[in-house]
Amino acid sequence: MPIMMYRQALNLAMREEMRRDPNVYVIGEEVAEYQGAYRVTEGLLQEFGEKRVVDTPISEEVIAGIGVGSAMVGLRPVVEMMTINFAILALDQIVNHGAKLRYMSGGQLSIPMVIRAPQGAGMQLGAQHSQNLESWFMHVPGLKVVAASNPYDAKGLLKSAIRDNNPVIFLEHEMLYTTKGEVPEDDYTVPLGVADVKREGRDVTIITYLRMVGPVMAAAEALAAEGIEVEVIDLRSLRPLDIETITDSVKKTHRAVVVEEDWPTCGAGAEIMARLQETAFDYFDAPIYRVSSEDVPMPYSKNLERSAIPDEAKIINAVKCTIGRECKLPIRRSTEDIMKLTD
Amino acid sequence: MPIMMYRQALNLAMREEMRRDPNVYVIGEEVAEYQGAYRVTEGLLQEFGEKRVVDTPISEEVIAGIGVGSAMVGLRPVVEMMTINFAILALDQIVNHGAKLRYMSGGQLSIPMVIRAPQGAGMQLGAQHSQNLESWFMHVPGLKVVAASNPYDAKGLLKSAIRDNNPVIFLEHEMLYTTKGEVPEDDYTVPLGVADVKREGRDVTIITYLRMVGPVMAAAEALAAEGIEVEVIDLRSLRPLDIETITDSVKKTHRAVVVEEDWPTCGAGAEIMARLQETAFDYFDAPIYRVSSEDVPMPYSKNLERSAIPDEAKIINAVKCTIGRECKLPIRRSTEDIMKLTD
Amino acid sequence: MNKAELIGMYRQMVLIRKFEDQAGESYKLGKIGGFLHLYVGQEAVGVGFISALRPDDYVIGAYREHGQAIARGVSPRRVMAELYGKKTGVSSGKGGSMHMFDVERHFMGGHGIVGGGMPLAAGMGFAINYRDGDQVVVCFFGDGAVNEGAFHESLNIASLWGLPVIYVCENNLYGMGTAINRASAVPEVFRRAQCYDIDVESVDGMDLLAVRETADRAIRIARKEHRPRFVEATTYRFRGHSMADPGQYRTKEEIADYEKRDPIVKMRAYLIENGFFTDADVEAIDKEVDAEVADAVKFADESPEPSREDLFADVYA
Amino acid sequence: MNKAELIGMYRQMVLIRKFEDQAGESYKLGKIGGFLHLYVGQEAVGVGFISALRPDDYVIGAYREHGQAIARGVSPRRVMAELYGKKTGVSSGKGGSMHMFDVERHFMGGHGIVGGGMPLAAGMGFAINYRDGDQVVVCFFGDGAVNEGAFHESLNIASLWGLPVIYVCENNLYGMGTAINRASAVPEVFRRAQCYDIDVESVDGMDLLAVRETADRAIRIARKEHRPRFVEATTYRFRGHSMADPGQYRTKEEIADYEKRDPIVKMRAYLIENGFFTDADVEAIDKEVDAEVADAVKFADESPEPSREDLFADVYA
Ligand SMILES: Cc1ncc(C[n+]2csc(CCOP(=O)(O)OP(=O)(O)O)c2C)c(N)n1
Ligand SMILES: Cc1ncc(C[n+]2csc(CCOP(=O)(O)OP(=O)(O)O)c2C)c(N)n1
Ligand SMILES: [Mg+2]
Ligand SMILES: [Mg+2]
Repeated sequence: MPIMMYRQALNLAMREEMRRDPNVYVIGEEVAEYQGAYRVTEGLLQEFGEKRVVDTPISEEVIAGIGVGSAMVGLRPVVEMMTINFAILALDQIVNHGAKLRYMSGGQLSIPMVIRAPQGAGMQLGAQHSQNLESWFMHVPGLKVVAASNPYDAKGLLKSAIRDNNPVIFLEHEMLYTTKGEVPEDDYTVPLGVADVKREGRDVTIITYLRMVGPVMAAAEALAAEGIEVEVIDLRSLRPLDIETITDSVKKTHRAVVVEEDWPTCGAGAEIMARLQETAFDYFDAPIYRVSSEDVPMPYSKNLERSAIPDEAKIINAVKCTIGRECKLPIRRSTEDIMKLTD
Repeated sequence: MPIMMYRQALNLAMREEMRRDPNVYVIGEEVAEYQGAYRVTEGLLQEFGEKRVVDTPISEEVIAGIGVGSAMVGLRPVVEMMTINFAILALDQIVNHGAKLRYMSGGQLSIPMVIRAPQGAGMQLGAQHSQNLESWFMHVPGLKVVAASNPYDAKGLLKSAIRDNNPVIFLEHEMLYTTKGEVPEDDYTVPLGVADVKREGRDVTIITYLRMVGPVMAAAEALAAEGIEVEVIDLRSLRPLDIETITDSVKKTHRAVVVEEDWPTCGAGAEIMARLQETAFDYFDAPIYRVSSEDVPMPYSKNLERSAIPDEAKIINAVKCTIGRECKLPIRRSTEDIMKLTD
Repeated sequence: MNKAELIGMYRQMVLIRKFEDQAGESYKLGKIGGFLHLYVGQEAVGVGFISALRPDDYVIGAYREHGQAIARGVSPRRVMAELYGKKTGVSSGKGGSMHMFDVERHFMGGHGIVGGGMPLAAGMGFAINYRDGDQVVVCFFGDGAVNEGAFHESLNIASLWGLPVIYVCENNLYGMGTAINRASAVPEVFRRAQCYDIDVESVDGMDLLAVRETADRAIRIARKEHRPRFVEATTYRFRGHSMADPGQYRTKEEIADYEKRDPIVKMRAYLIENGFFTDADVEAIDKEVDAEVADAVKFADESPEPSREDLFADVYA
Repeated sequence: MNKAELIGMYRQMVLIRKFEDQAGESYKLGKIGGFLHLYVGQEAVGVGFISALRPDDYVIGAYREHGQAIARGVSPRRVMAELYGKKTGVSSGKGGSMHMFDVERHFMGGHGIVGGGMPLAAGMGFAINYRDGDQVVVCFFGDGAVNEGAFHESLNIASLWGLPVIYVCENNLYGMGTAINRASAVPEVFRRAQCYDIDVESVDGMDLLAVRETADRAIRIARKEHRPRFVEATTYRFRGHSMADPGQYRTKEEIADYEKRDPIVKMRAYLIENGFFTDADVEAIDKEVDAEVADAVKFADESPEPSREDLFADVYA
């Protein structure tokens, strides 16, 4: 099987879908002539021309509006937001319009739109350029939310997202773009709503997604060396959640850790913890530990950024807490403690 | 003690703080000449003049920006968003700027700003005008989030919010504006971060806030008649959370129900459930049940809107599930089941 | 235009007027909930533009759109049923006053976020060009929407890309309680559009025939040359912003002056003077329309409410 | 202006140029992370405007702001230390290249969201009027920011309320890789501001003295008459958008042409021709500035990193 980079897999998914369906087009800032700020759309202009690969002004709200409006009349836009942080300027079109038009019209409309964007930290981009917004989108009925952790899923999930008849928020991560993996050349898809058990284990279930899958797998390896068998679940879809797979796993392991790069409060981790104690309350032998970024705006300085984000060591620590081994608590500084540090 | 309406209590809080501190001013759409879309700012123009009570164009992003920018140089804006739904257009100024400027500047700046807005459903305003966004704001470090359920707290909390040196999102509810209660005339405040135990009880703890406090109290009464003693906690502050008070209560009752008007996914309820199983895992005799609005855009039709929102009956049902009495499950249709209903 | 067309347009204005007056009554009776924004006084703008469109063109409005839906041929029954929150409503009772959709008739809503329809209109215009179509989009919005960022971003991109969208600002002088000169640095709305190199036109929105003439011209050019047009139609709403509006911000004199310029009265006078019809015809139309509105109310009243199951339908496709 | 002032401004441009070149080098060495947007080529705009301000006036920039911070008198040491992510940086290492703040000097950042500083500038202008002050705010942004809704909402309110803000668009012809004519329906940026009835002016941003003259005039009027001004300074960035920019979108010829108009070379020629200084002075200044930049690097290099505790400080006041 050919090996390719995450961003090439995304690129291939768009190419294949654009070849398949003339209604699919790509739009965003710097997606065409510049070949994409992160080169995800590289070469699309050359293959499909400027009508289907569209550079825009820096006008996020209308970029999303073009997507929603053109989807109202049957096109299938793939909208790139240069980073998810800028999508905040487009939320009215995405949330107040894209997510609600089908329902408000009594089912007359559907909005087959994908909004793709990298999110997250790791490049020292500072507070305004390092956010994770999955929980905001997960909160909203009418949207679907997807997050690919590797090239294979990136291609398969993006193809499913493009074929889906609903607005899908497709989350990528800048730190993943150049990571490599096997990607079949054939026309496969990865269904939305199905998690991937990346590693089986009997002792603890770790539930994670997107950029955190890497450190989680590394932690699982390290723990295996200590005889601790971790089951790792890559959610892949955040809305809908594959609650069955997660539930079945914790019913087996009786212990869970959720790992997210996002801030903790009202995040995806919180939702998973809530869901699990609705579906598997009686099965837990220990509390679910939540490994998230520290509850602060992302700092620029490299060492501060590093220490703000979950890493292998923090994940190992959380697993050990869950199984009652020696560990450092709290897992993270609480919001309330951070607030006490005021002058 | 004088009896007044919720909106009059808010109005009084602004008056007192504007008299106290010339840096406090009120700005928003229709807050001055029109006397406020919901009459919360009634009479302020007459008392303080157009310099301190400022009508704006319909430009939410710059309205919030005026707030943040003027707070950067020491004013204390009280910004009214006509409803929270329109604040979505201002999120970049609130979240990317207001919430982060102190941190990004290494502590040089502080943003003593209040953003007030009604949120929620109940008036048949439809999907674009009935949203609850507390979880989006709770997610963001740098912000504080407050929600007053009654006139006394409305006045006391708003005064604390205005005196706070951070950006505070102050959530109100259209259905509460004309509700009445006792409000002292003296200059009292209700501190941020302190929940209110509105009713003591040994059997179950119900954690709620804002508009849901009413139906929760009614449910508690009804349950008392059946010999079920419910402890009711009105959070009042959502960020920070008064986790001690909640934890102490569930350590006593061993059972909890969270009630929110918002959608469930990644909501305040999810966060509380996550926090509680971090702080009180061993104390629970039953899963925490989550009573939220159905996971759909808010419909216009009166009967649909009613059946989408939590009410006394749903709360009673959830309490009964928690204590093992006969009850209807699931509490709510799951996101995944709703998604299956597609053509 | 021939006699039939002229009378047809007049009749539409009468229908909208009577429909809206009835909606106001039904609201007071508690049959309608939420916000209700009536189109009374502005009928000539919606009728003038929409009557000039082809069936395959698109119309998108804001939250003051009942009249525009009716002008587009949506049955008053289904519009009234929507206001009553019934399953037979155009949006199955889920949209309400602010969210009327009839996609078959290319009536694309019904949008409650001020300015929110303008990017959507650009998106529909983009799709038309993408498919080398020759339809146009007519997008209605108010003078208050002009100060939203969406206005700016939409007009720039529509001009830059040559989108066949006619942006029609219904300038009724107030955004809720705020007079335009208190909200806009430049109260002449059409000037706000000129800095995008979009051809603009200002028209008396109380004069149906003037509006129609402007509409024909704007639509012809947008269709042929694939570029946007901007029209400012000066008009006035005879009722409050919504049923909740205390209405302190306008003088009785001002309202009275504008009522003298009632677009229906003006068109009626024109038709009679030019011998297109007689007072008898006027009465006949009034009767007909009264019956049509009464029928709409009956239909709405007797229609079934949506069921609990409907609550969960159509969240996802 | 007297000789000292003229030479001072020249020296500032040289300092910014050398500082930025050094920053680029340090970036390649991995001493600086994140995005790095250099001001090389645009020095005359920042120096021309900021040199005309009073200490109590306010300056706010975007993410290409190192040069503006230095022009405002922020020590190169602390700017470099910020780039190095050190605790001694102007923003304590938490802001980085895009978020330089020196509130004592009324340098209000450092903002990474395109157009995001414009509403903040309006807010500061509002506060000045609220307090009956006579300061002004200078707000820098690029040609790409002109198409954001924030531009529109800010200019309308600044004009409507008479806010003492000078909005300075540094038109370097590109927003990242997008030439202005591919992004703006009207490429003459100043025309985009006219529909708010704001007085506009266009100036050659490669000519320090012309910029300074424009700045003096704009600032005087904004201060005296409490109203906004809009200035389009046409300029050019000699380097890529950021260090990551492949830079395929500009021809070598175009870049070479603009390099011929280097604002530093131009000002140096002026000073020599007019006998304000000699080649020897030029060398002396270069030496001095080289030493200052070297000192800034040394300071940054030797400064301590922030500690784990700093991670949690200053989230809340
Ligand atoms: C983004 C947003 N802000 C505020 C509101 C509240 N609101 C509803 S209508 C309105 C006034 C709009 O005036 P205009 O655009 O002139 O339309 P008109 O009502 O006169 O037809 C306002 C402020 C809203 N619905 N959406
Ligand atoms: C809201 C937003 N959208 C997109 C970006 C990504 N971005 C950063 S700079 C830039 C180009 C801005 O160009 P211009 O305003 O001309 O400033 P210049 O870089 O030329 O100084 C873009 C698109 C951003 N930072 N913020
Ligand atoms: Mg109006
Ligand atoms: Mg530029």
